[in-house]
Amino acid sequence: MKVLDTGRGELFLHPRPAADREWLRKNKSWALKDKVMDEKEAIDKFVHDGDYLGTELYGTVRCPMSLAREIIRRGKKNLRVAGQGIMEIEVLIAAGLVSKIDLTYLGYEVLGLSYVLRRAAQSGQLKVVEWSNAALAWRLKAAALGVPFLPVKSMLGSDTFNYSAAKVVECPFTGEKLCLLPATMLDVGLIHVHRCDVYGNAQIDGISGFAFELARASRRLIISTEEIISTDEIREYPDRTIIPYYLVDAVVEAPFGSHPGEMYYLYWRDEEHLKQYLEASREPHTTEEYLRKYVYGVKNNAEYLELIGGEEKLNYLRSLAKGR
Amino acid sequence: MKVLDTGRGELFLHPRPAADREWLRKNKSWALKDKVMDEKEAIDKFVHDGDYLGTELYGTVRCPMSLAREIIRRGKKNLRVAGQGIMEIEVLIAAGLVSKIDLTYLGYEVLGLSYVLRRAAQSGQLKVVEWSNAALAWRLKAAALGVPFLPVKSMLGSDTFNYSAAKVVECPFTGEKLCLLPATMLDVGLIHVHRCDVYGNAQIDGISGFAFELARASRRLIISTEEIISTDEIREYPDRTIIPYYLVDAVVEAPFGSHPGEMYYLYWRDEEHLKQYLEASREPHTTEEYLRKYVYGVKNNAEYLELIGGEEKLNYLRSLAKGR
Amino acid sequence: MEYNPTELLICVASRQMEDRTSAFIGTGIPMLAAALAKKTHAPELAVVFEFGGIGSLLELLPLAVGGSRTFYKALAASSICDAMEAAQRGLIEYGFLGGAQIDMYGNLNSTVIGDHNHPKVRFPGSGGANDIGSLCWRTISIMRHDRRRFVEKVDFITTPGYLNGPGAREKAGLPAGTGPYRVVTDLALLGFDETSRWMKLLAVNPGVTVEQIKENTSFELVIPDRVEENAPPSPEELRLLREEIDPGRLYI
Amino acid sequence: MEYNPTELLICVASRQMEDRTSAFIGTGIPMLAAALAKKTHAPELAVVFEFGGIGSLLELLPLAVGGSRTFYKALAASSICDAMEAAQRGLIEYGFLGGAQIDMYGNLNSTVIGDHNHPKVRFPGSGGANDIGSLCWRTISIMRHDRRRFVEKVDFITTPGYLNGPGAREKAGLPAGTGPYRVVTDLALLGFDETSRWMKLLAVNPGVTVEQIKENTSFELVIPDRVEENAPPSPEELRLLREEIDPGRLYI
Repeated sequence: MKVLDTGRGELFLHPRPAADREWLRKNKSWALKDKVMDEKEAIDKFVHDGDYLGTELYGTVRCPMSLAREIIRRGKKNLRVAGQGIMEIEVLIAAGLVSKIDLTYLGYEVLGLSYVLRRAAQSGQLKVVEWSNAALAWRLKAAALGVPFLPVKSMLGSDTFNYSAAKVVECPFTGEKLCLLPATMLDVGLIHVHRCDVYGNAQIDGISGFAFELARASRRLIISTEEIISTDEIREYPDRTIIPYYLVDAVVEAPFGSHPGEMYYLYWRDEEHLKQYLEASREPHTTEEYLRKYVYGVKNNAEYLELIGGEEKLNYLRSLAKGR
Repeated sequence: MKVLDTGRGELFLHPRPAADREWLRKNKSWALKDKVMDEKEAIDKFVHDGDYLGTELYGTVRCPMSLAREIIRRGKKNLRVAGQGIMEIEVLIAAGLVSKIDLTYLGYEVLGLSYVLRRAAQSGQLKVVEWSNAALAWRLKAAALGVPFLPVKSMLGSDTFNYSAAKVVECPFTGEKLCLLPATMLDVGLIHVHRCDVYGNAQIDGISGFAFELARASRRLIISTEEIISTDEIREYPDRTIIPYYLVDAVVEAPFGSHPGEMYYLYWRDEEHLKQYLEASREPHTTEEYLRKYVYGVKNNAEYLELIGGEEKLNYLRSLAKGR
Repeated sequence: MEYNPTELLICVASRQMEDRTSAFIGTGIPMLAAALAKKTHAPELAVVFEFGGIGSLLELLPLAVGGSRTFYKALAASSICDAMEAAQRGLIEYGFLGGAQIDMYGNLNSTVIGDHNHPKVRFPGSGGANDIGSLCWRTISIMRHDRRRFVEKVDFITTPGYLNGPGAREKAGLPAGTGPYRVVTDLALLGFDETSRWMKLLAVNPGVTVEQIKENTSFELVIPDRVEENAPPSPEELRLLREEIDPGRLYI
Repeated sequence: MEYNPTELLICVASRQMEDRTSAFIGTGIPMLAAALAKKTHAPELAVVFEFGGIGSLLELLPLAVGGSRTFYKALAASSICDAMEAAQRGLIEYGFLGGAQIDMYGNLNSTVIGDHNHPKVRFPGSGGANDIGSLCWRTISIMRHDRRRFVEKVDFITTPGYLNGPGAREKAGLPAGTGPYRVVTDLALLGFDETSRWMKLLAVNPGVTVEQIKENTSFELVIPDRVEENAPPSPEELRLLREEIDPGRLYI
């Protein structure tokens, strides 16, 4: 099983399952401890300058925006990020807090491209290493398994591979070429969920994206949630717990925490606000204005929700959500 | 990434993801086709002599017993099996239908050891290759991923490894030793579920064991189910579909299909019958008698349920099941 | 009946998919094409979205590949790993792709123009494209047809087509038998020559000449003796698109 | 207060576990020990069953490691891969093991006596034991103490202890810092010498002498100058075991 090729991209975070084992044993607790705190406390405690950070889900969907906005307010710097998130990653880049990105996609699908990514990548402010969507998810999955890599059949033969930090080997069982993806155990992960209890036992409705993997691939994990429910409810439906409490460091109650993104079954995405943001993001100074108003200009998520239209707007977005 | 060691056990089924891709493309269908049939038809169509077969779950729990009994009646021979099941695998061995087993555990926990395994292994009738529980699950997971192996940290340094068909390599990222488990794409898999629709979209309550992996690691897949529900119900809760229809070849309605095992939330295991079986299994001729009476002696699952005590017994077992 | 170029594009793309198969689709044109196929010749076409939505009826048009509409009344709402692993196991027949550049071997660029580390233009990156192009059996690219996009050599192979020619995919370790199948543009329908793996003109859109195709392509195409003409959207196709599939005219 | 050997065994095993940690447990003694620990000194001990039951209150005694009682009122009902991968990531502190033979380095045999391919006695096989012994930080074996079981060399290493001595686990690639921690028998509590990794007598049960331990062990044990005596079950421990944990006397 020879190594036949290695991508020339920088491996921001070397797989280190042995070190992760020691770290997790020392720092994670199985204690049933109330972990509820606000965004400010959670970000201050668990996000540090230079951290390698990852978010879930994708695009403008179930994205931990209230946490991302708080990171900007707290001015966490030199972040390295796993770029499968969209808007919550983009605002961090826009605020100048990201130095390196393991990128898969940053754009707005039908709404167009990311001006922020363009400026940051073209100016050289942002160092980019390339991966595919599945590759990033599988890198998290490798870390969730507690192993240093996963073999896959993506990325082979492409420049996406050449500018990644993956390897090509010959399979010792079949002789075929395989792409080995290095595991990514994040310093800190952020996930927005439908509901959880005070310990962090969390449920998600609908597709689970890569929440399962990211939760298990984060040394520190911050959960923001639309709603806090009782542990009795958790114990009644233990098969719905996708993120068990022992993985979780902080629980942040954040209704509409995904705004302007959508939250399945609860509220639809705020097209108007999104377009307003995208328009603002065309130029550095208007981007700065947007951040000043909607991020720096508010103290917390509650103030933000007031600013974007308050209960009237939220009810409108609720009314657009589809049931099952 | 050198191969440092290889277990001396036989690899019954070489990983063959490329061949599996071709096979699945040709034989699996995304058509919404009614797949409901009885045990007899399902086993005749989808289980062949010499097949490599696997079952889910474990012990005497949510086990596809009605399918296993039908395999015996249909006399499918020279089976090779992935031995993470217990009673449903044991009766196949008892009936003399299994020639080789990738074994992890065959026993009855608090009820004691398996006489059938002892006789079959000690007489040389059954060829045994050793694995751990996680290793078998991970081998299925590798196949479910569509890759030839998974790297893990189990099995290293042990005779379990020496008598397996795993390999030890040096990790090209960390330099550490890893055990590589060859993927197992079964010829046929059997899973018993709580409910599914006529196409095979299946839901399971409680722990999912390794149903997710085995369903995706089976060229042919037979689902037996306590209940058939409408596709509208499936579409209302798509997040509960653990086995989607395109993986499924046959749907068998089998109430109490796990008897004498238990089925979460529905019925408790039949301790009396289990002990009767275990007592019978002490000697070849009493084992034979048991099979004659409870397997060969009945035409189908309905007759079997009559024989073991009918509605009265079933109601009793239902009454012992715990809610949520 | 009058129609716009997007409507024709959707119709041509839609006609490429067989019934009772599966298609890995993103938002935009592919989704409309799949919805149209389901309402015409391929009612049992299963749509798979990369973040886990499988078997939706596509009654509502998704705006995002992870959005709630990707699994509204779906048969399964799973995860990205599950969807991608199904493709890796060989279960997904069609995959839809797009990009800023495509070359004669169907390689696609959606990453950068210019040098990777000092890009002239930075695009979004692979997303699921590399996975789809690597793992699905037949990929269909949707492109605007001009010389800037149909280039001799892409600046960056985000998603592998036939790489540098016959056998190259297999040599790189990609699954055998996979690769670019169709390219649907605003001017034509193209495929790939079985032997040379060069892009090949299959059919022109109504009113478009072979000359126009050549003029808008920077590399030499295989031009068969007989080039078909794509049928215009039928009244029924147009009705379905306008009244049922995209009544809000989000895309068309 | 009167007690039987099983009750003492359970009490001694129970006392080995710290609060606010996790234990990977099978059916039988380990489960009762965990339940007792939860009701005494370790209320926040999390029990993990290998097929996915996590954080059960253990109000009902499971009969099978995959049974419904392993996740009755649990915090999560997951899968074998999830449970085993948590152990592989280093999240599970204690693991319980048993077997037909144990040697001085804590290696365990639950596979065969005699030659593997022509066994004299065939046992059930590894089950989750090899994984637990490889991946959990501290493993606790529960054994009947006699010369047939405490052997110089096991016929088959189903589950790795310290293999053939200090450093051997790490050399084999097993996670650093893991390995056998305690052996609880009907006669004594044993541990392992930090340096030599030899099995070491820690405490004898009430009424048992060091001589008796030696007689019932086929290999030489490390015997410290001072050997403790295990406290008998307290009245409260016995009450909990008999009235709350196993009132049906399934195990005790």
